[in-house]
Amino acid sequence: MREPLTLEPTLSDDGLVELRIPSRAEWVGVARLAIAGIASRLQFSIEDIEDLKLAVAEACTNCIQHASESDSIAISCRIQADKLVVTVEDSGQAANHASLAPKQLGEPKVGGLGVFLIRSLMDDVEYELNPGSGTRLTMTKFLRT
Amino acid sequence: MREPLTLEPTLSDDGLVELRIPSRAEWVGVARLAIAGIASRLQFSIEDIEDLKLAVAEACTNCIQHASESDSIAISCRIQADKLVVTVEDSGQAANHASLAPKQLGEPKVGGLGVFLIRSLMDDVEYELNPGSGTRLTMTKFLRT
Amino acid sequence: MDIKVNVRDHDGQRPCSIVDLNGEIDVYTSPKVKEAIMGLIDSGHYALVINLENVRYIDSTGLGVLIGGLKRVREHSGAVNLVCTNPQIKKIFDITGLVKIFGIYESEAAACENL
Amino acid sequence: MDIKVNVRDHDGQRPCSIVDLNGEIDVYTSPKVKEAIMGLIDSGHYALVINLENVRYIDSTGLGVLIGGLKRVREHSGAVNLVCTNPQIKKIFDITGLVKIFGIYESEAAACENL
Ligand SMILES: Nc1ncnc2c1ncn2[C@@H]1O[C@H](COP(=O)(O)OP(=O)(O)O)[C@@H](O)[C@H]1O
Ligand SMILES: Nc1ncnc2c1ncn2[C@@H]1O[C@H](COP(=O)(O)OP(=O)(O)O)[C@@H](O)[C@H]1O
Repeated sequence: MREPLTLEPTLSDDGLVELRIPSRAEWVGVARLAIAGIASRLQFSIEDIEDLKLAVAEACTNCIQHASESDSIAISCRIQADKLVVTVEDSGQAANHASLAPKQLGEPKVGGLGVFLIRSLMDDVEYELNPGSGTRLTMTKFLRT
Repeated sequence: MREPLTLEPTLSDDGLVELRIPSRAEWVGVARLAIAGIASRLQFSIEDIEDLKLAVAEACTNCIQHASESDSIAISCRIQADKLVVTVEDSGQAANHASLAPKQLGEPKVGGLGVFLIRSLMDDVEYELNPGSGTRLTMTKFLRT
Repeated sequence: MDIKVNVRDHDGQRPCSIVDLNGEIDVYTSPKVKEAIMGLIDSGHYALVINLENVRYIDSTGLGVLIGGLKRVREHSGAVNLVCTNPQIKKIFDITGLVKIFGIYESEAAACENL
Repeated sequence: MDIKVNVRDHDGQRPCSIVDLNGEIDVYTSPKVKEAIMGLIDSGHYALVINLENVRYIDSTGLGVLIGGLKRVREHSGAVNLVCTNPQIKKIFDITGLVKIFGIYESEAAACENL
Protein backbone atom coordinates (compact mmCIF):
# COMPACT_ATOMS: atom_id res chain seq x y z
CA MET A 1 0.00 0.00 0.00
CA ARG A 2 1.65 3.21 -1.16
CA GLU A 3 0.84 6.75 -0.08
CA PRO A 4 -2.58 7.72 -1.50
CA LEU A 5 -2.51 10.70 -3.85
CA THR A 6 -5.06 13.43 -3.36
CA LEU A 7 -5.79 16.35 -5.55
CA GLU A 8 -4.34 19.72 -4.64
CA PRO A 9 -6.57 22.60 -5.68
CA THR A 10 -4.95 24.98 -8.13
CA LEU A 11 -7.45 27.77 -7.94
CA SER A 12 -6.48 31.24 -8.84
CA ASP A 13 -8.65 33.95 -7.39
CA ASP A 14 -10.93 36.47 -8.97
CA GLY A 15 -12.70 33.97 -11.18
CA LEU A 16 -16.27 34.85 -12.09
CA VAL A 17 -19.05 32.33 -12.62
CA GLU A 18 -22.38 33.65 -13.84
CA LEU A 19 -25.74 31.94 -14.10
CA ARG A 20 -29.05 33.20 -15.40
CA ILE A 21 -32.24 31.23 -14.83
CA PRO A 22 -35.87 31.95 -15.69
CA SER A 23 -37.72 33.45 -12.76
CA ARG A 24 -39.65 30.26 -12.10
CA ALA A 25 -39.70 27.85 -9.20
CA GLU A 26 -38.52 24.83 -11.20
CA TRP A 27 -35.10 26.37 -11.90
CA VAL A 28 -34.02 27.21 -8.36
CA GLY A 29 -32.69 23.66 -8.00
CA VAL A 30 -30.27 24.28 -10.86
CA ALA A 31 -28.92 27.39 -9.11
CA ARG A 32 -28.50 25.31 -5.96
CA LEU A 33 -26.53 22.65 -7.80
CA ALA A 34 -24.28 25.22 -9.45
CA ILE A 35 -23.53 27.05 -6.21
CA ALA A 36 -22.83 23.73 -4.49
CA GLY A 37 -20.36 22.87 -7.23
CA ILE A 38 -18.61 26.22 -7.00
CA ALA A 39 -18.42 26.10 -3.23
CA SER A 40 -17.09 22.58 -3.13
CA ARG A 41 -14.46 23.50 -5.71
CA LEU A 42 -13.37 26.27 -3.32
CA GLN A 43 -13.08 23.75 -0.51
CA PHE A 44 -15.82 25.20 1.65
CA SER A 45 -16.90 22.80 4.38
CA ILE A 46 -20.03 20.72 3.90
CA GLU A 47 -21.86 22.92 6.39
CA ASP A 48 -20.82 26.10 4.58
CA ILE A 49 -21.84 24.60 1.23
CA GLU A 50 -25.30 23.92 2.63
CA ASP A 51 -25.48 27.48 3.98
CA LEU A 52 -24.59 28.88 0.56
CA LYS A 53 -27.12 26.68 -1.21
CA LEU A 54 -29.90 27.78 1.10
CA ALA A 55 -28.98 31.48 1.02
CA VAL A 56 -28.83 31.56 -2.79
CA ALA A 57 -32.06 29.57 -3.08
CA GLU A 58 -33.87 31.89 -0.65
CA ALA A 59 -32.72 34.87 -2.69
CA CYS A 60 -33.98 33.27 -5.90
CA THR A 61 -37.27 32.32 -4.25
CA ASN A 62 -37.80 35.95 -3.27
CA CYS A 63 -37.15 37.10 -6.82
CA ILE A 64 -39.70 34.58 -8.05
CA GLN A 65 -42.33 35.37 -5.45
CA HIS A 66 -41.96 39.12 -5.04
CA ALA A 67 -40.24 40.70 -8.05
CA SER A 68 -43.20 41.02 -10.34
CA GLU A 69 -42.48 41.58 -14.02
CA SER A 70 -38.99 40.11 -13.74
CA ASP A 71 -38.55 37.23 -16.13
CA SER A 72 -35.09 36.07 -15.14
CA ILE A 73 -32.69 35.97 -12.22
CA ALA A 74 -28.99 36.73 -12.62
CA ILE A 75 -26.61 35.08 -10.19
CA SER A 76 -22.94 35.93 -10.17
CA CYS A 77 -20.25 34.31 -8.07
CA ARG A 78 -16.98 36.14 -7.69
CA ILE A 79 -14.26 33.84 -6.41
CA GLN A 80 -11.65 35.54 -4.28
CA ALA A 81 -8.74 34.16 -2.33
CA ASP A 82 -10.53 34.09 1.03
CA LYS A 83 -14.19 34.45 0.17
CA LEU A 84 -17.03 33.92 -2.26
CA VAL A 85 -19.17 36.93 -3.14
CA VAL A 86 -22.55 36.07 -4.65
CA THR A 87 -24.99 38.53 -6.15
CA VAL A 88 -28.59 37.67 -6.97
CA GLU A 89 -30.42 40.21 -9.05
CA ASP A 90 -33.84 40.54 -10.60
CA SER A 91 -35.35 43.20 -12.80
CA GLY A 92 -38.79 43.34 -11.23
CA GLN A 93 -40.52 45.74 -8.90
CA ALA A 94 -37.93 46.57 -6.27
CA ALA A 95 -38.43 45.54 -2.67
CA ASN A 96 -38.80 48.15 0.06
CA HIS A 97 -36.10 48.72 2.64
CA ALA A 98 -38.24 47.91 5.65
CA SER A 99 -39.03 44.38 4.51
CA LEU A 100 -35.35 43.62 3.95
CA ALA A 101 -33.99 45.02 7.20
CA PRO A 102 -32.41 42.68 9.76
CA LYS A 103 -35.02 41.65 12.26
CA GLN A 104 -35.75 39.42 15.21
CA LEU A 105 -38.19 36.62 14.66
CA GLY A 106 -41.50 36.94 16.46
CA GLU A 107 -44.31 34.41 16.58
CA PRO A 108 -43.74 31.76 13.90
CA LYS A 109 -45.83 32.54 10.86
CA VAL A 110 -46.06 31.02 7.45
CA GLY A 111 -43.87 33.62 5.68
CA GLY A 112 -41.07 35.97 6.54
CA LEU A 113 -38.17 33.58 7.06
CA GLY A 114 -36.26 34.04 3.79
CA VAL A 115 -34.39 37.28 4.46
CA PHE A 116 -33.82 36.20 8.06
CA LEU A 117 -32.16 32.97 6.88
CA ILE A 118 -30.01 34.79 4.33
CA ARG A 119 -28.81 37.20 7.01
CA SER A 120 -28.16 34.34 9.43
CA LEU A 121 -26.27 32.09 7.04
CA MET A 122 -24.02 34.56 5.23
CA ASP A 123 -21.19 36.66 6.67
CA ASP A 124 -22.09 39.88 4.91
CA VAL A 125 -25.39 40.83 3.27
CA GLU A 126 -26.26 43.96 1.37
CA TYR A 127 -29.38 44.89 -0.59
CA GLU A 128 -29.48 47.55 -3.27
CA LEU A 129 -32.89 48.64 -4.46
CA ASN A 130 -33.21 50.19 -7.87
CA PRO A 131 -36.70 51.57 -8.37
CA GLY A 132 -37.94 50.22 -11.66
CA SER A 133 -34.91 48.03 -12.15
CA GLY A 134 -35.19 45.46 -9.43
CA THR A 135 -33.46 44.24 -6.32
CA ARG A 136 -29.79 43.32 -6.10
CA LEU A 137 -28.54 41.26 -3.19
CA THR A 138 -24.80 40.92 -2.58
CA MET A 139 -23.76 38.36 -0.02
CA THR A 140 -20.37 37.13 1.11
CA LYS A 141 -19.17 33.96 2.73
CA PHE A 142 -15.62 33.76 4.03
CA LEU A 143 -13.55 30.65 3.58
CA ARG A 144 -12.59 29.38 7.02
CA THR A 145 -9.16 27.83 7.00
CA MET B 1 -50.99 2.76 2.81
CA ARG B 2 -52.44 5.45 0.60
CA GLU B 3 -51.57 6.25 -2.97
CA PRO B 4 -48.06 7.81 -3.07
CA LEU B 5 -47.98 11.31 -4.51
CA THR B 6 -45.34 12.12 -7.08
CA LEU B 7 -44.48 15.44 -8.55
CA GLU B 8 -45.88 16.32 -11.93
CA PRO B 9 -43.54 18.53 -13.92
CA THR B 10 -45.06 21.88 -14.81
CA LEU B 11 -42.45 23.03 -17.26
CA SER B 12 -43.31 25.57 -19.83
CA ASP B 13 -41.08 25.55 -22.85
CA ASP B 14 -38.69 28.10 -24.22
CA GLY B 15 -36.95 28.76 -20.94
CA LEU B 16 -33.35 29.85 -21.21
CA VAL B 17 -30.63 29.00 -18.70
CA GLU B 18 -27.25 30.62 -19.20
CA LEU B 19 -23.95 29.91 -17.51
CA ARG B 20 -20.59 31.55 -17.90
CA ILE B 21 -17.44 30.00 -16.42
CA PRO B 22 -13.78 30.98 -16.55
CA SER B 23 -11.92 29.11 -19.28
CA ARG B 24 -10.12 26.91 -16.76
CA ALA B 25 -10.19 23.20 -16.07
CA GLU B 26 -11.43 23.49 -12.51
CA TRP B 27 -14.78 24.98 -13.57
CA VAL B 28 -15.90 22.33 -16.05
CA GLY B 29 -17.33 20.33 -13.17
CA VAL B 30 -19.71 23.19 -12.35
CA ALA B 31 -20.97 23.22 -15.94
CA ARG B 32 -21.52 19.47 -15.68
CA LEU B 33 -23.54 19.84 -12.49
CA ALA B 34 -25.67 22.60 -13.98
CA ILE B 35 -26.43 20.69 -17.17
CA ALA B 36 -27.25 17.60 -15.13
CA GLY B 37 -29.70 19.65 -13.07
CA ILE B 38 -31.34 21.13 -16.14
CA ALA B 39 -31.61 17.78 -17.89
CA SER B 40 -33.05 16.01 -14.89
CA ARG B 41 -35.61 18.79 -14.48
CA LEU B 42 -36.64 18.12 -18.07
CA GLN B 43 -37.06 14.43 -17.26
CA PHE B 44 -34.32 13.18 -19.54
CA SER B 45 -33.36 9.58 -18.76
CA ILE B 46 -30.29 8.88 -16.66
CA GLU B 47 -28.43 7.74 -19.77
CA ASP B 48 -29.34 10.90 -21.67
CA ILE B 49 -28.32 13.06 -18.71
CA GLU B 50 -24.90 11.39 -18.74
CA ASP B 51 -24.63 11.96 -22.49
CA LEU B 52 -25.43 15.65 -22.05
CA LYS B 53 -22.92 16.03 -19.22
CA LEU B 54 -20.16 14.47 -21.27
CA ALA B 55 -20.95 16.39 -24.47
CA VAL B 56 -21.04 19.75 -22.67
CA ALA B 57 -17.87 18.94 -20.75
CA GLU B 58 -16.03 17.90 -23.92
CA ALA B 59 -17.07 21.16 -25.53
CA CYS B 60 -15.79 23.15 -22.54
CA THR B 61 -12.56 21.15 -22.47
CA ASN B 62 -11.94 22.04 -26.10
CA CYS B 63 -12.50 25.74 -25.38
CA ILE B 64 -10.00 25.51 -22.53
CA GLN B 65 -7.40 23.54 -24.44
CA HIS B 66 -7.65 25.02 -27.91
CA ALA B 67 -9.26 28.47 -27.85
CA SER B 68 -6.24 30.55 -26.94
CA GLU B 69 -6.92 34.04 -25.64
CA SER B 70 -10.45 33.20 -24.56
CA ASP B 71 -10.96 33.87 -20.89
CA SER B 72 -14.45 32.55 -20.43
CA ILE B 73 -16.90 30.02 -21.81
CA ALA B 74 -20.57 30.85 -22.35
CA ILE B 75 -23.04 27.99 -22.16
CA SER B 76 -26.69 28.51 -22.96
CA CYS B 77 -29.45 25.96 -22.64
CA ARG B 78 -32.69 26.62 -24.47
CA ILE B 79 -35.48 24.46 -23.15
CA GLN B 80 -38.07 23.53 -25.71
CA ALA B 81 -41.07 21.24 -25.51
CA ASP B 82 -39.35 18.23 -27.05
CA LYS B 83 -35.64 19.03 -26.88
CA LEU B 84 -32.79 20.81 -25.19
CA VAL B 85 -30.55 22.99 -27.35
CA VAL B 86 -27.18 23.77 -25.79
CA THR B 87 -24.63 26.21 -27.16
CA VAL B 88 -21.04 26.40 -25.95
CA GLU B 89 -19.09 29.40 -27.10
CA ASP B 90 -15.63 30.81 -26.57
CA SER B 91 -14.00 34.00 -27.80
CA GLY B 92 -10.59 32.58 -28.63
CA GLN B 93 -8.84 31.68 -31.84
CA ALA B 94 -11.45 29.87 -33.89
CA ALA B 95 -11.04 26.22 -34.74
CA ASN B 96 -10.65 25.10 -38.34
CA HIS B 97 -13.37 23.22 -40.15
CA ALA B 98 -11.30 20.14 -40.88
CA SER B 99 -10.59 19.36 -37.23
CA LEU B 100 -14.28 19.59 -36.35
CA ALA B 101 -15.66 17.49 -39.19
CA PRO B 102 -17.36 14.18 -38.45
CA LYS B 103 -14.82 11.41 -38.73
CA GLN B 104 -14.21 7.72 -38.23
CA LEU B 105 -11.84 6.74 -35.48
CA GLY B 106 -8.55 5.21 -36.60
CA GLU B 107 -5.81 3.80 -34.39
CA PRO B 108 -6.41 4.85 -30.78
CA LYS B 109 -4.26 7.81 -29.92
CA VAL B 110 -4.04 10.05 -26.92
CA GLY B 111 -6.09 12.91 -28.35
CA GLY B 112 -8.84 13.42 -30.86
CA LEU B 113 -11.83 11.88 -29.08
CA GLY B 114 -13.67 15.00 -27.93
CA VAL B 115 -15.45 16.07 -31.11
CA PHE B 116 -16.10 12.43 -31.93
CA LEU B 117 -17.85 11.91 -28.59
CA ILE B 118 -19.90 15.09 -28.96
CA ARG B 119 -21.07 13.97 -32.39
CA SER B 120 -21.84 10.48 -31.08
CA LEU B 121 -23.76 11.52 -27.99
CA MET B 122 -25.91 14.37 -29.30
CA ASP B 123 -28.71 14.23 -31.88
CA ASP B 124 -27.68 17.30 -33.81
CA VAL B 125 -24.33 19.11 -33.77
CA GLU B 126 -23.33 22.28 -35.56
CA TYR B 127 -20.16 24.34 -35.34
CA GLU B 128 -19.92 27.99 -36.36
CA LEU B 129 -16.46 29.45 -36.66
CA ASN B 130 -16.03 33.16 -36.33
CA PRO B 131 -12.48 34.17 -37.22
CA GLY B 132 -11.25 36.37 -34.42
CA SER B 133 -14.33 35.80 -32.32
CA GLY B 134 -14.18 32.18 -31.40
CA THR B 135 -15.99 28.90 -31.90
CA ARG B 136 -19.69 28.36 -31.28
CA LEU B 137 -21.06 24.86 -30.93
CA THR B 138 -24.81 24.28 -31.01
CA MET B 139 -25.98 20.82 -30.05
CA THR B 140 -29.42 19.34 -29.59
CA LYS B 141 -30.75 16.40 -27.63
CA PHE B 142 -34.32 15.29 -28.16
CA LEU B 143 -36.47 14.22 -25.27
CA ARG B 144 -37.52 10.63 -25.85
CA THR B 145 -40.97 9.99 -24.54
CA MET C 1 -34.34 18.02 -6.79
CA ASP C 2 -37.76 16.43 -6.40
CA ILE C 3 -39.87 15.24 -3.52
CA LYS C 4 -41.77 12.05 -2.88
CA VAL C 5 -44.66 12.09 -0.44
CA ASN C 6 -46.18 9.03 1.15
CA VAL C 7 -48.79 8.77 3.88
CA ARG C 8 -49.22 5.82 6.28
CA ASP C 9 -51.54 5.15 9.19
CA HIS C 10 -49.90 4.29 12.50
CA ASP C 11 -51.68 2.43 15.29
CA GLY C 12 -49.99 3.28 18.54
CA GLN C 13 -51.05 4.54 21.93
CA ARG C 14 -52.31 7.55 20.04
CA PRO C 15 -53.14 6.63 16.44
CA CYS C 16 -51.63 9.03 13.96
CA SER C 17 -50.78 9.56 10.32
CA ILE C 18 -47.15 9.41 9.29
CA VAL C 19 -46.09 11.53 6.33
CA ASP C 20 -42.86 10.29 4.75
CA LEU C 21 -41.03 12.91 2.73
CA ASN C 22 -38.15 11.89 0.52
CA GLY C 23 -36.06 14.39 -1.43
CA GLU C 24 -35.73 18.15 -1.40
CA ILE C 25 -38.38 20.60 -0.20
CA ASP C 26 -38.10 23.95 -1.95
CA VAL C 27 -40.20 26.56 -3.70
CA TYR C 28 -40.85 24.09 -6.54
CA THR C 29 -41.72 21.01 -4.51
CA SER C 30 -43.37 22.47 -1.40
CA PRO C 31 -46.81 22.91 -3.04
CA LYS C 32 -46.93 19.12 -3.36
CA VAL C 33 -46.05 18.71 0.31
CA LYS C 34 -48.63 21.32 1.28
CA GLU C 35 -51.32 19.57 -0.75
CA ALA C 36 -50.59 16.26 0.97
CA ILE C 37 -50.51 17.67 4.50
CA MET C 38 -53.50 19.97 4.12
CA GLY C 39 -55.45 17.21 2.40
CA LEU C 40 -54.76 14.90 5.30
CA ILE C 41 -55.86 17.49 7.85
CA ASP C 42 -58.96 18.40 5.89
CA SER C 43 -59.99 14.75 5.88
CA GLY C 44 -59.91 14.72 9.68
CA HIS C 45 -56.36 13.65 10.60
CA TYR C 46 -55.11 15.93 13.35
CA ALA C 47 -52.29 13.82 14.81
CA LEU C 48 -49.37 13.91 12.42
CA VAL C 49 -45.82 12.68 12.41
CA ILE C 50 -43.82 14.14 9.54
CA ASN C 51 -40.74 12.07 8.83
CA LEU C 52 -37.91 14.21 7.45
CA GLU C 53 -35.22 11.51 7.75
CA ASN C 54 -34.95 11.27 3.97
CA VAL C 55 -35.18 15.00 3.34
CA ARG C 56 -31.83 16.31 2.19
CA TYR C 57 -32.83 19.96 1.93
CA ILE C 58 -35.55 22.27 3.17
CA ASP C 59 -36.03 25.98 2.55
CA SER C 60 -38.30 28.65 4.00
CA THR C 61 -41.23 27.65 1.81
CA GLY C 62 -40.93 24.12 3.22
CA LEU C 63 -40.80 25.48 6.76
CA GLY C 64 -43.86 27.56 5.91
CA VAL C 65 -45.78 24.46 4.92
CA LEU C 66 -44.90 22.75 8.22
CA ILE C 67 -45.89 25.83 10.22
CA GLY C 68 -49.13 26.10 8.26
CA GLY C 69 -49.91 22.47 9.00
CA LEU C 70 -49.23 22.91 12.68
CA LYS C 71 -51.51 25.94 12.89
CA ARG C 72 -54.26 24.06 11.10
CA VAL C 73 -54.17 20.95 13.33
CA ARG C 74 -54.05 23.11 16.46
CA GLU C 75 -57.46 24.50 15.52
CA HIS C 76 -58.60 20.94 16.17
CA SER C 77 -56.43 20.36 19.24
CA GLY C 78 -54.12 18.26 17.12
CA ALA C 79 -50.34 17.98 17.13
CA VAL C 80 -47.44 17.64 14.71
CA ASN C 81 -44.17 15.93 15.59
CA LEU C 82 -41.18 15.83 13.29
CA VAL C 83 -38.55 13.14 12.80
CA CYS C 84 -35.26 14.76 11.88
CA THR C 85 -31.77 13.30 11.97
CA ASN C 86 -29.94 15.44 9.39
CA PRO C 87 -27.77 17.95 11.30
CA GLN C 88 -28.01 20.54 8.53
CA ILE C 89 -31.79 20.49 8.65
CA LYS C 90 -31.85 20.52 12.43
CA LYS C 91 -29.70 23.62 12.26
CA ILE C 92 -32.37 25.40 10.19
CA PHE C 93 -35.00 24.60 12.83
CA ASP C 94 -32.61 25.91 15.48
CA ILE C 95 -31.76 29.17 13.70
CA THR C 96 -35.40 29.94 13.02
CA GLY C 97 -36.52 29.07 16.55
CA LEU C 98 -38.91 26.45 15.21
CA VAL C 99 -37.43 23.90 17.63
CA LYS C 100 -39.55 25.64 20.21
CA ILE C 101 -42.87 25.01 18.48
CA PHE C 102 -42.36 21.56 16.94
CA GLY C 103 -41.62 18.36 18.78
CA ILE C 104 -38.49 17.18 16.95
CA TYR C 105 -37.33 13.59 17.48
CA GLU C 106 -34.45 11.42 16.34
CA SER C 107 -36.63 8.40 15.56
CA GLU C 108 -40.10 7.75 14.26
CA ALA C 109 -40.89 5.62 17.31
CA ALA C 110 -40.08 8.51 19.66
CA ALA C 111 -42.04 10.98 17.53
CA CYS C 112 -45.13 8.71 17.62
CA GLU C 113 -44.88 7.96 21.34
CA ASN C 114 -44.58 11.58 22.34
CA LEU C 115 -47.39 12.87 20.19
CA MET D 1 -15.88 16.48 -8.76
CA ASP D 2 -12.50 15.23 -7.54
CA ILE D 3 -10.51 12.07 -7.90
CA LYS D 4 -8.72 9.88 -5.39
CA VAL D 5 -5.88 7.68 -6.60
CA ASN D 6 -4.48 4.75 -4.67
CA VAL D 7 -1.91 2.16 -5.76
CA ARG D 8 -1.60 -1.37 -4.37
CA ASP D 9 0.66 -4.31 -5.17
CA HIS D 10 -1.06 -7.55 -6.08
CA ASP D 11 0.62 -10.95 -5.78
CA GLY D 12 -1.06 -13.32 -8.16
CA GLN D 13 -0.06 -15.70 -10.91
CA ARG D 14 1.33 -12.61 -12.59
CA PRO D 15 2.19 -9.97 -9.99
CA CYS D 16 0.77 -6.55 -10.88
CA SER D 17 -0.01 -3.11 -9.56
CA ILE D 18 -3.61 -2.17 -8.99
CA VAL D 19 -4.56 1.47 -9.40
CA ASP D 20 -7.80 2.34 -7.60
CA LEU D 21 -9.53 5.43 -8.93
CA ASN D 22 -12.39 6.95 -7.00
CA GLY D 23 -14.39 9.92 -8.25
CA GLU D 24 -14.59 11.77 -11.55
CA ILE D 25 -11.89 11.84 -14.23
CA ASP D 26 -12.03 15.01 -16.28
CA VAL D 27 -9.82 17.75 -17.66
CA TYR D 28 -9.20 19.01 -14.11
CA THR D 29 -8.45 15.71 -12.41
CA SER D 30 -6.81 13.66 -15.16
CA PRO D 31 -3.33 15.20 -14.67
CA LYS D 32 -3.32 13.60 -11.22
CA VAL D 33 -4.27 10.24 -12.68
CA LYS D 34 -1.64 10.60 -15.37
CA GLU D 35 1.02 11.44 -12.81
CA ALA D 36 0.18 8.33 -10.79
CA ILE D 37 0.07 5.95 -13.75
CA MET D 38 3.14 7.32 -15.51
CA GLY D 39 5.05 7.41 -12.22
CA LEU D 40 4.23 3.77 -11.65
CA ILE D 41 5.37 2.79 -15.15
CA ASP D 42 8.52 4.87 -14.90
CA SER D 43 9.42 3.03 -11.70
CA GLY D 44 9.28 -0.27 -13.55
CA HIS D 45 5.70 -1.51 -13.14
CA TYR D 46 4.48 -2.74 -16.50
CA ALA D 47 1.59 -4.98 -15.46
CA LEU D 48 -1.31 -2.77 -14.42
CA VAL D 49 -4.91 -3.25 -13.40
CA ILE D 50 -6.82 0.01 -13.29
CA ASN D 51 -9.93 -0.29 -11.20
CA LEU D 52 -12.68 2.03 -12.44
CA GLU D 53 -15.44 0.54 -10.29
CA ASN D 54 -15.67 3.73 -8.23
CA VAL D 55 -15.31 6.10 -11.15
CA ARG D 56 -18.60 7.85 -11.78
CA TYR D 57 -17.50 9.85 -14.82
CA ILE D 58 -14.72 9.81 -17.40
CA ASP D 59 -14.12 12.15 -20.31
CA SER D 60 -11.79 12.13 -23.30
CA THR D 61 -8.84 13.45 -21.31
CA GLY D 62 -9.26 10.51 -18.92
CA LEU D 63 -9.44 8.10 -21.85
CA GLY D 64 -6.29 9.76 -23.20
CA VAL D 65 -4.46 9.04 -19.97
CA LEU D 66 -5.43 5.37 -20.12
CA ILE D 67 -4.39 5.10 -23.77
CA GLY D 68 -1.11 6.86 -22.98
CA GLY D 69 -0.44 4.41 -20.16
CA LEU D 70 -1.19 1.43 -22.37
CA LYS D 71 1.20 2.67 -25.07
CA ARG D 72 3.93 3.22 -22.51
CA VAL D 73 3.70 -0.25 -20.89
CA ARG D 74 3.59 -1.89 -24.31
CA GLU D 75 7.04 -0.50 -25.00
CA HIS D 76 8.08 -2.85 -22.18
CA SER D 77 5.85 -5.75 -23.25
CA GLY D 78 3.51 -4.85 -20.42
CA ALA D 79 -0.27 -4.88 -20.23
CA VAL D 80 -3.16 -2.87 -18.82
CA ASN D 81 -6.49 -4.37 -17.82
CA LEU D 82 -9.45 -2.34 -16.66
CA VAL D 83 -12.15 -3.16 -14.13
CA CYS D 84 -15.38 -1.46 -15.15
CA THR D 85 -18.91 -2.14 -13.99
CA ASN D 86 -20.63 1.20 -14.60
CA PRO D 87 -22.75 0.83 -17.76
CA GLN D 88 -22.40 4.50 -18.63
CA ILE D 89 -18.61 4.27 -18.60
CA LYS D 90 -18.62 0.98 -20.50
CA LYS D 91 -20.68 2.72 -23.13
CA ILE D 92 -17.92 5.31 -23.62
CA PHE D 93 -15.37 2.53 -24.18
CA ASP D 94 -17.76 0.96 -26.66
CA ILE D 95 -18.47 4.13 -28.63
CA THR D 96 -14.79 4.99 -28.91
CA GLY D 97 -13.77 1.46 -29.85
CA LEU D 98 -11.43 1.26 -26.88
CA VAL D 99 -13.05 -2.04 -25.87
CA LYS D 100 -10.90 -3.49 -28.63
CA ILE D 101 -7.58 -2.40 -27.17
CA PHE D 102 -8.15 -2.73 -23.43
CA GLY D 103 -9.04 -5.87 -21.56
CA ILE D 104 -12.16 -4.79 -19.69
CA TYR D 105 -13.45 -6.98 -16.84
CA GLU D 106 -16.35 -6.98 -14.45
CA SER D 107 -14.25 -7.84 -11.41
CA GLU D 108 -10.78 -7.14 -10.12
CA ALA D 109 -10.10 -10.85 -9.77
CA ALA D 110 -10.85 -11.47 -13.45
CA ALA D 111 -8.79 -8.45 -14.50
CA CYS D 112 -5.78 -9.74 -12.54
CA GLU D 113 -6.11 -13.35 -13.70
CA ASN D 114 -6.30 -12.42 -17.36
CA LEU D 115 -3.43 -9.99 -17.35
N1 LIG E 1 -36.21 40.23 -4.86
C1 LIG E 1 -37.21 40.85 -4.21
N2 LIG E 1 -38.06 41.67 -4.89
C2 LIG E 1 -39.08 42.29 -4.26
N3 LIG E 1 -39.33 42.18 -2.93
C3 LIG E 1 -38.52 41.38 -2.19
C4 LIG E 1 -37.42 40.68 -2.79
N4 LIG E 1 -36.79 39.98 -1.81
C5 LIG E 1 -37.46 40.23 -0.68
N5 LIG E 1 -38.50 41.07 -0.88
C6 LIG E 1 -39.45 41.61 0.14
O1 LIG E 1 -38.98 41.22 1.42
C7 LIG E 1 -40.03 40.55 2.16
C8 LIG E 1 -39.44 39.54 3.13
O2 LIG E 1 -38.97 38.39 2.44
P1 LIG E 1 -38.80 37.01 3.20
O3 LIG E 1 -38.10 37.25 4.48
O4 LIG E 1 -38.14 36.07 2.27
O5 LIG E 1 -40.26 36.51 3.54
P2 LIG E 1 -41.45 36.12 2.54
O6 LIG E 1 -40.85 35.89 1.20
O7 LIG E 1 -42.02 34.88 3.13
O8 LIG E 1 -42.40 37.28 2.59
C9 LIG E 1 -40.92 39.97 1.10
O9 LIG E 1 -42.24 39.77 1.57
C10 LIG E 1 -40.85 41.05 0.02
O10 LIG E 1 -41.73 42.10 0.30
N1 LIG F 1 -13.38 25.59 -29.08
C1 LIG F 1 -12.35 25.30 -29.93
N2 LIG F 1 -11.47 26.27 -30.28
C2 LIG F 1 -10.44 25.99 -31.12
N3 LIG F 1 -10.22 24.77 -31.66
C3 LIG F 1 -11.07 23.76 -31.35
C4 LIG F 1 -12.17 23.97 -30.47
N4 LIG F 1 -12.83 22.80 -30.35
C5 LIG F 1 -12.17 21.89 -31.12
N5 LIG F 1 -11.10 22.46 -31.71
C6 LIG F 1 -10.18 21.80 -32.67
O1 LIG F 1 -10.69 20.51 -32.95
C7 LIG F 1 -9.68 19.52 -32.72
C8 LIG F 1 -10.30 18.19 -32.33
O2 LIG F 1 -10.80 18.25 -31.02
P1 LIG F 1 -11.02 16.91 -30.19
O3 LIG F 1 -11.74 15.95 -31.04
O4 LIG F 1 -11.69 17.30 -28.92
O5 LIG F 1 -9.58 16.33 -29.91
P2 LIG F 1 -8.40 16.95 -29.03
O6 LIG F 1 -8.98 18.05 -28.19
O7 LIG F 1 -7.89 15.84 -28.23
O8 LIG F 1 -7.42 17.46 -30.06
C9 LIG F 1 -8.77 20.13 -31.70
O9 LIG F 1 -7.48 19.58 -31.74
C10 LIG F 1 -8.80 21.60 -32.09
O10 LIG F 1 -7.87 21.85 -33.14
